[in-house]
Amino acid sequence: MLKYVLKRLLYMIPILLGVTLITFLLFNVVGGDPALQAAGRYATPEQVQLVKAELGLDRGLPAQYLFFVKQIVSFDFGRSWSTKQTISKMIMDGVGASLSLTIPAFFLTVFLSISIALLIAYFRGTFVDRAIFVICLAAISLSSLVYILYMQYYFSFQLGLFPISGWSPDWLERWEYLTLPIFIFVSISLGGSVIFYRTIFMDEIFQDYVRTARAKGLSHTAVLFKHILRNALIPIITIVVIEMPALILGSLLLESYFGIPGLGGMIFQALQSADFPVIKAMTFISAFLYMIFQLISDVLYVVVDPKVQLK
Amino acid sequence: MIQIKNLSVDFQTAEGQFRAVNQISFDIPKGKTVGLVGESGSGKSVTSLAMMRLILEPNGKISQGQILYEGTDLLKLSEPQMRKIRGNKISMIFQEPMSSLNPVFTVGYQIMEALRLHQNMNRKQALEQAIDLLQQVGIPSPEKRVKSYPHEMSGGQRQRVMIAMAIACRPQLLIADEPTTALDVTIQKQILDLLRSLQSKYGMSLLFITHDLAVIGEIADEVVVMYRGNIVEKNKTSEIFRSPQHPYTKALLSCRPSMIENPQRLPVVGDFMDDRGQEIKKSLQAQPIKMAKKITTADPILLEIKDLSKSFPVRKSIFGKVLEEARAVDHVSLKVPKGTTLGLVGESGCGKTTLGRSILRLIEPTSGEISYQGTNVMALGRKELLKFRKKMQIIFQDPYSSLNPRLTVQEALLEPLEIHHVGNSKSEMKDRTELLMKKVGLDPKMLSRYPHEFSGGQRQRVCIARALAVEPEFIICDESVSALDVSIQSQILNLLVDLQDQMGLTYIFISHDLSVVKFISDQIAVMNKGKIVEMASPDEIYKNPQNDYTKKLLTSIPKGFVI
Amino acid sequence: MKRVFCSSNLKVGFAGAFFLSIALSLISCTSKKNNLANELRIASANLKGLDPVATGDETSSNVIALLYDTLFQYQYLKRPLTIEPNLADGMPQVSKDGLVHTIKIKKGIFFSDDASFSGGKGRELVSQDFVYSWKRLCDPRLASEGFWLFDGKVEGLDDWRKAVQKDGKNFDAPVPGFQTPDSSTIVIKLSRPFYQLHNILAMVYTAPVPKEAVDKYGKEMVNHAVGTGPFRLESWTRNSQISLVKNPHYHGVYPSVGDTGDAEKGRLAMAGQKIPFVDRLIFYEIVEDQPIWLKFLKGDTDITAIPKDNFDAAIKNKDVAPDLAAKGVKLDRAPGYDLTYTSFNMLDPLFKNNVNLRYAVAQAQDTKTTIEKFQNGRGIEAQSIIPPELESYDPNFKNARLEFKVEKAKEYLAIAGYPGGKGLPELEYMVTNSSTARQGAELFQTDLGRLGIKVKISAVSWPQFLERLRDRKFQVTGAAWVADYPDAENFLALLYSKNASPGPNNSNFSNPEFDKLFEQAARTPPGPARNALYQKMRDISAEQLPIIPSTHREGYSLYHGWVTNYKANSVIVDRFKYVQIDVPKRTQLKEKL
Amino acid sequence: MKGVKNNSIWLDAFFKLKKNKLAFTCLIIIIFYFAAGLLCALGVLFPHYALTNNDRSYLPPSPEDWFGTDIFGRDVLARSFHGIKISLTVGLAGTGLSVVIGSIFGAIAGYFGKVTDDLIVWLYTTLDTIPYILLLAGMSFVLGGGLGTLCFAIGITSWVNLCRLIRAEFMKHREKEYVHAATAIGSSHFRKIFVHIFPNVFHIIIINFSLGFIGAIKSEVILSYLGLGVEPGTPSWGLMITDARLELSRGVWWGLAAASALMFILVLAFNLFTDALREALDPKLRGKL
Repeated sequence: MLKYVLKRLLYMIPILLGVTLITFLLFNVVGGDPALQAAGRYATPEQVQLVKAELGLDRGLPAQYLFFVKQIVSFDFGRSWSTKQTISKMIMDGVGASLSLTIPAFFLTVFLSISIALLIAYFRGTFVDRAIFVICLAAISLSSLVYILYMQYYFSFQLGLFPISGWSPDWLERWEYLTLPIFIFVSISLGGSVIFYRTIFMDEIFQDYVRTARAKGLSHTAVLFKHILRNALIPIITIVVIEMPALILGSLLLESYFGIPGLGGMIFQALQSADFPVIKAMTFISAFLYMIFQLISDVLYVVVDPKVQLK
Repeated sequence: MIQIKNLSVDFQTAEGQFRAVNQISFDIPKGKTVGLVGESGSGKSVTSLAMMRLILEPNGKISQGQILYEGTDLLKLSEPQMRKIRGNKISMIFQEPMSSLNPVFTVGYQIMEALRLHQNMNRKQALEQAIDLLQQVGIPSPEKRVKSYPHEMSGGQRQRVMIAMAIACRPQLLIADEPTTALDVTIQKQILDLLRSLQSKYGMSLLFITHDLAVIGEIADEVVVMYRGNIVEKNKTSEIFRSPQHPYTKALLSCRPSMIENPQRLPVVGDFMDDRGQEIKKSLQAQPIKMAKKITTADPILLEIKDLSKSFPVRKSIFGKVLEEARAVDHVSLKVPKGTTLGLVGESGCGKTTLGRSILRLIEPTSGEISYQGTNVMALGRKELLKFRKKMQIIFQDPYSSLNPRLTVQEALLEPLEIHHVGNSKSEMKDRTELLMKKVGLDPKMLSRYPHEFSGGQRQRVCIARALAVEPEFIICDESVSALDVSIQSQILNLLVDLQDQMGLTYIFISHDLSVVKFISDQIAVMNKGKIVEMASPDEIYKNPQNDYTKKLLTSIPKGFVI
Repeated sequence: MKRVFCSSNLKVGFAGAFFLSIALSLISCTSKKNNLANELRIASANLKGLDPVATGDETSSNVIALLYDTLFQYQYLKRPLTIEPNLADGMPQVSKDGLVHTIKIKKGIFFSDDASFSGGKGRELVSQDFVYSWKRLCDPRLASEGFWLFDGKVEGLDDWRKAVQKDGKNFDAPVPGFQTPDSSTIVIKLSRPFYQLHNILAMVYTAPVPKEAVDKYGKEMVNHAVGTGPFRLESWTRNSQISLVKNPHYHGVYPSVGDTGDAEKGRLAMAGQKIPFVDRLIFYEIVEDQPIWLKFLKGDTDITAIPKDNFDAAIKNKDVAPDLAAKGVKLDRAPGYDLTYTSFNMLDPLFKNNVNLRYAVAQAQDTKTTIEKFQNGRGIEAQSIIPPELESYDPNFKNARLEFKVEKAKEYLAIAGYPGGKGLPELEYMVTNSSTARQGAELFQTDLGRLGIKVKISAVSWPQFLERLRDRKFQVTGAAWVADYPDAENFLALLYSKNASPGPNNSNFSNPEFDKLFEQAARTPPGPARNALYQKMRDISAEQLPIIPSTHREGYSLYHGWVTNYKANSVIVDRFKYVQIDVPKRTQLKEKL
Repeated sequence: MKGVKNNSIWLDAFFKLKKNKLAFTCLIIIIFYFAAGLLCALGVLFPHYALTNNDRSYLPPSPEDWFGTDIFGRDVLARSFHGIKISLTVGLAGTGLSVVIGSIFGAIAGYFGKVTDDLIVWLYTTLDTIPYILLLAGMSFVLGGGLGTLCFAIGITSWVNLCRLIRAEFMKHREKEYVHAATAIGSSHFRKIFVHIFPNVFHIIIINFSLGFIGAIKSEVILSYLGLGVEPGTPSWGLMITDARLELSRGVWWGLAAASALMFILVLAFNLFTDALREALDPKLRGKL
């Protein structure tokens, strides 16, 4: 097991290099002169030169690349060009907010969609199955902006059930502001999720072992909840784990509309103000997390699936 | 004990309603074994599922009939009542023991599940019982194995676990649906022995479903023969074997090559009945007995293999260095004289397929020599190899996957012609494809069809036609008849023999089925664990096996009902 | 894991109900609590940082101005805007040649308490703090956007900057132009007469920042506020909200001089009282218009600008819509001291020597529609580069070349050598990528389309927009200029050739006569003579039209009935320090919302 | 496929689809959209979409203007229909590019294996590791806006999934007996890849194309919100929805409604059709997103 993990960790190195290379190519080579962006509005050529030196941009491309890699290795991404804040602090500030929106919303979605998918699996091939399937497809065909605009207007303003927008640094008080965004998040992602999990269950339902279990005299429900669910949980757990790093990216639209100071909003602003250091940092961090979680997922897969054995 | 009356099962398909089982009736007496025999699509498995009421709704439906168990009609029971019967009074084992066991639960758990459900045992009692059951089905050290997962066991052991699970609640009827088809002959014998002993021990009834009459002969007291959803004959086993009444039964009995002796041409179903199932009353002409060609050292050698090996990496280090490898083919040496057939026989995983493909360099051998008419095949470059391909061809096991489903038969046949520039013009090539079709006994009109519009036997004929297109001298038949029903098998074997006679072909015939190999071969090589353990003429192998493994193989073959 | 899922559907119901009940109970108690606080709540765009030198955008300045304080400020109520001392003890003494300005500062003013001071207690403000802060503003290493305020105007500044650029240690070397004879006197020596200096010293860039804090926090000054302003930083959750508390020792008092109408609106009731009146000031950082507007309607914010698309719902006949008025919502209108304009790149050969082409474009522009569609009618058609409310503004000045006359435009186009647009290559109109800017560009496209001129719109991000302006890589663009201080010079500087890109003269207009007048005006003290010079420059720009003045906008803001003393003005950035909240009235009025 | 009366898999799939009433309706809707897009592009349908009339701005829906008018008095319905043109262009060009890259890379990697495979797997793992939205936004940002770049950015960022699928299929098919048979008769690599295996994985490409199409249409909307969409003045759904989100608060709901409704119908039809397509072409894949 240890060797497997080690091997996977080693494999991460070329991928990480690839990620840095792509971000570097994208933002340092193709994307115009970053120093011009960083120097500020009325910068004189001398000032631009000065900024270049500070950012290490006056050197050749390979040296710049090395500088970028060095930054990453030391986990010091410098300061944002736009806000002049240290990027690490911006990320640390935003990550809690993003996660307190996305984690509950994500798990609620997973939980609800698995329940609904099981329900459909039970009624497979019937009208209920078909109807839920079509409803789910319809739900994912609607622009998420429509959900947000409408639900914020209706639930917060018209009915006054929730605050319109806002935030509290206090972990307990913030739920007041988060309830509606979470609800909207779940509504937006539920459809696709249900369809996805439904497929997983459907894949399992026609397996031979299901027939065996039925031949043993187990009831439909027992087969569904014991045999099928247990098998389906293997792909589900691994997929859920893989999807988790995306949670720190928060939700761009929801954060903007509900004043949640998360990373989604931060990325949005960074994109709008060409704040390349922030974008580079976020790209790299999420790629890194993605890989770590991919590894966790693979390890979990080995743990939860008795079929897989490491040599 | 169980009476089936007028049972019909219908399936709803895209093409419309389809009757899989048509008004069948038969009884299973207490403590007896009934064999249900038929080829693929005969409705035998559907019958068994119907008895358990496991037909998947809403596509499948039991449309009429009764299944009487101790006087009650199972079809009238509610689902909860039926659940009390399943796994308790009637239980079932299936063909594929790997996929039929739930991969994420231990075997112990899966056995205990039935016990706890039907016998109200607590966990501890159930565990003890499960261990006891594993013991009974012959699993060594059951206390340990009870915690194993299905994938940690061998195929035979898995089937034993399935049996343990099925007999856990001492059912009165055990349905075994092709329980040995996926297993090698040696394992098959063990499982059959186990089933027999358990049956006599518990006095349960057994419904044994198979396509293999020989197996039926070994185990069944009574035989029911099914053909296209109907029962065509039912009788005591001895009667069936001694005097089959229905032409289909007759055909089934005689199609299969025997281990003892065979006619020059095997009988086919068409010799006994026509398409509508009407008996053809014609006396079979007495055919000469097929004799293997005598191989002498003077025969010109077409193909010679020396010390051929092929290994696959099993374990690699982090940096890709091979730490451990498996030898699929281990220093094999062979000689095949021109115009003869070499039979290569062995159980699954013995390396026979790898050997066949290595000879053609479809996979690159690790080491060794292949010389074909004096040419060193191993040394051929790309262009030379292309020319060489014209001489050696291969016919695969599965006619479904060896034809590209997206090419019409004509396209498939034209391809080798185009590559090797056989024929000068397109129209000449097309004429050739028609000739090829005729040669393998197919109507040239079918050329524009896609593979899925053909039956399995017809597809195998197309494969043969494709191999023949480049007019090869040498063909490797890799399990070429194994996937076919016995009635089709005999036709293809006849075709291969005819073609050899007509065109002077040389074959290597690879199979796990000793009787088939015995029929077609002039010499037989027995393979085990990558090595050739014995090589001799067919009669010699059969009558006087030298190697222990060969002996074991021979004794494991079901003999059928010895008259 | 198995068990959890067994009764899934029931559990979901429970979970939902549980969530909802918690949420509801929390909302009810928090909102009640909030109603009783003497707090002012305002929606704002995203705040970047709190360092007066590092961050110069409008949103940040609005907050920084409340935390830091400047030497001078503008009288809150009086119009036109009049400068008055703030931290300074009286207006400065100016030498005859206009080069030496001596400023006394008030005594007994303390910085807010901060860990960077010894003992954590804020020390008294001294004159050296100003010089230190201004040097910081001019420090080339910080590359502050506000450096242009002092650029080329202070004696010895350039040399000092060069020295610092070479070696950071030279920062402590004195700048000859900034002197502190004693701890309460500042002497500024200019290298040329510059009569806008006092306006500049009212801008937040020049606010005093204590050296101790900068030494301690360095670049982290963006997250700290150690000032002398009316409020102190309580907490800041970035991208969410910043909360400021009242500085109880603030030196300022509410003005006692008002303009016409101020007394009637009750804006003089608190004259002479110590400010600020509210205990706490909260800025909610909100990006989207919908929540900004909904929050105001709910009474969660007290004062708001009106999002463009909510205008029709809010304003009827230039007054508050009846339904809102019934809820006590009030309107405040204020001139914007601004100019929107179309800018040509005068370096582009197409426009450089072809004034008739510029005339053609000018007369093709349907400015009325612009005001209607994009400014909801709150604006006037600009006649020149100088906006109203400034001393040198002449309400009678009309520029016939800015009239919307398609026929006339077609004539000019023909004179320019492109009859019916023939022979004229497709123009590229550069805009920033916002909905409104895009729609504005579409209007431009339609307008010129009438003349047969094809326009390609290229929408770019704000940084790209700036970059292309700076690199002079554009043809035509729309822009706006909001006054830094209330003087026409601030607008005329847009055409001064030495301000060409990367300076604010983005049209890169260069006219020797204009330049001469501009330099002369800088040397001239405020008064009719200077105004005459301004008007001469205005006439040149009207003749040459390197930029086409389009509109002067008017600021509309709404506030709830419980807010008093609010008077909007875009130049008075620290205006919220004067605002008062009537807490009981809020509780009462909020019921109706 | 000169098949006379024989059913090829495609014909077979078509008949299966025809039987599925819902899917067939969806197909008709999609064809209708394509026709409408084409007619708009040719200037036959709604040629007046760019016609402004400032006196008629923000008129609510009426029998005259079914979906009202926008800020410049342009017919919203006409603009929404012209949005079809843009969406279909983005869908076809963007997805087309991604499908070409994905299937060729996948085929090469899966077929040849070894170093080629390692390289391509490395490339797509790297791309896949970067969050899609960041990659797409970064790409469009760096390349600048506009329809062309938008298609390009979508194309080169969204091929990973297909590549992975095709690679896996090729690895599977590479070992199938029909490919061995092709080797045995002397087929070249090129022939094996393009004549033999490709037709067998083509249904996956078709299904993926359909899915990618939906993704591209949705990406256009998100990129427009980020200010990275097509040229202003172009009637695209993304721009319309982005602009309309502000206008909604002045009570102008029809802009949002028209663009979202047209998009909703197209995406839903595509989703349902794709599902039916899967069922017809490869029942195992049914219901997968």
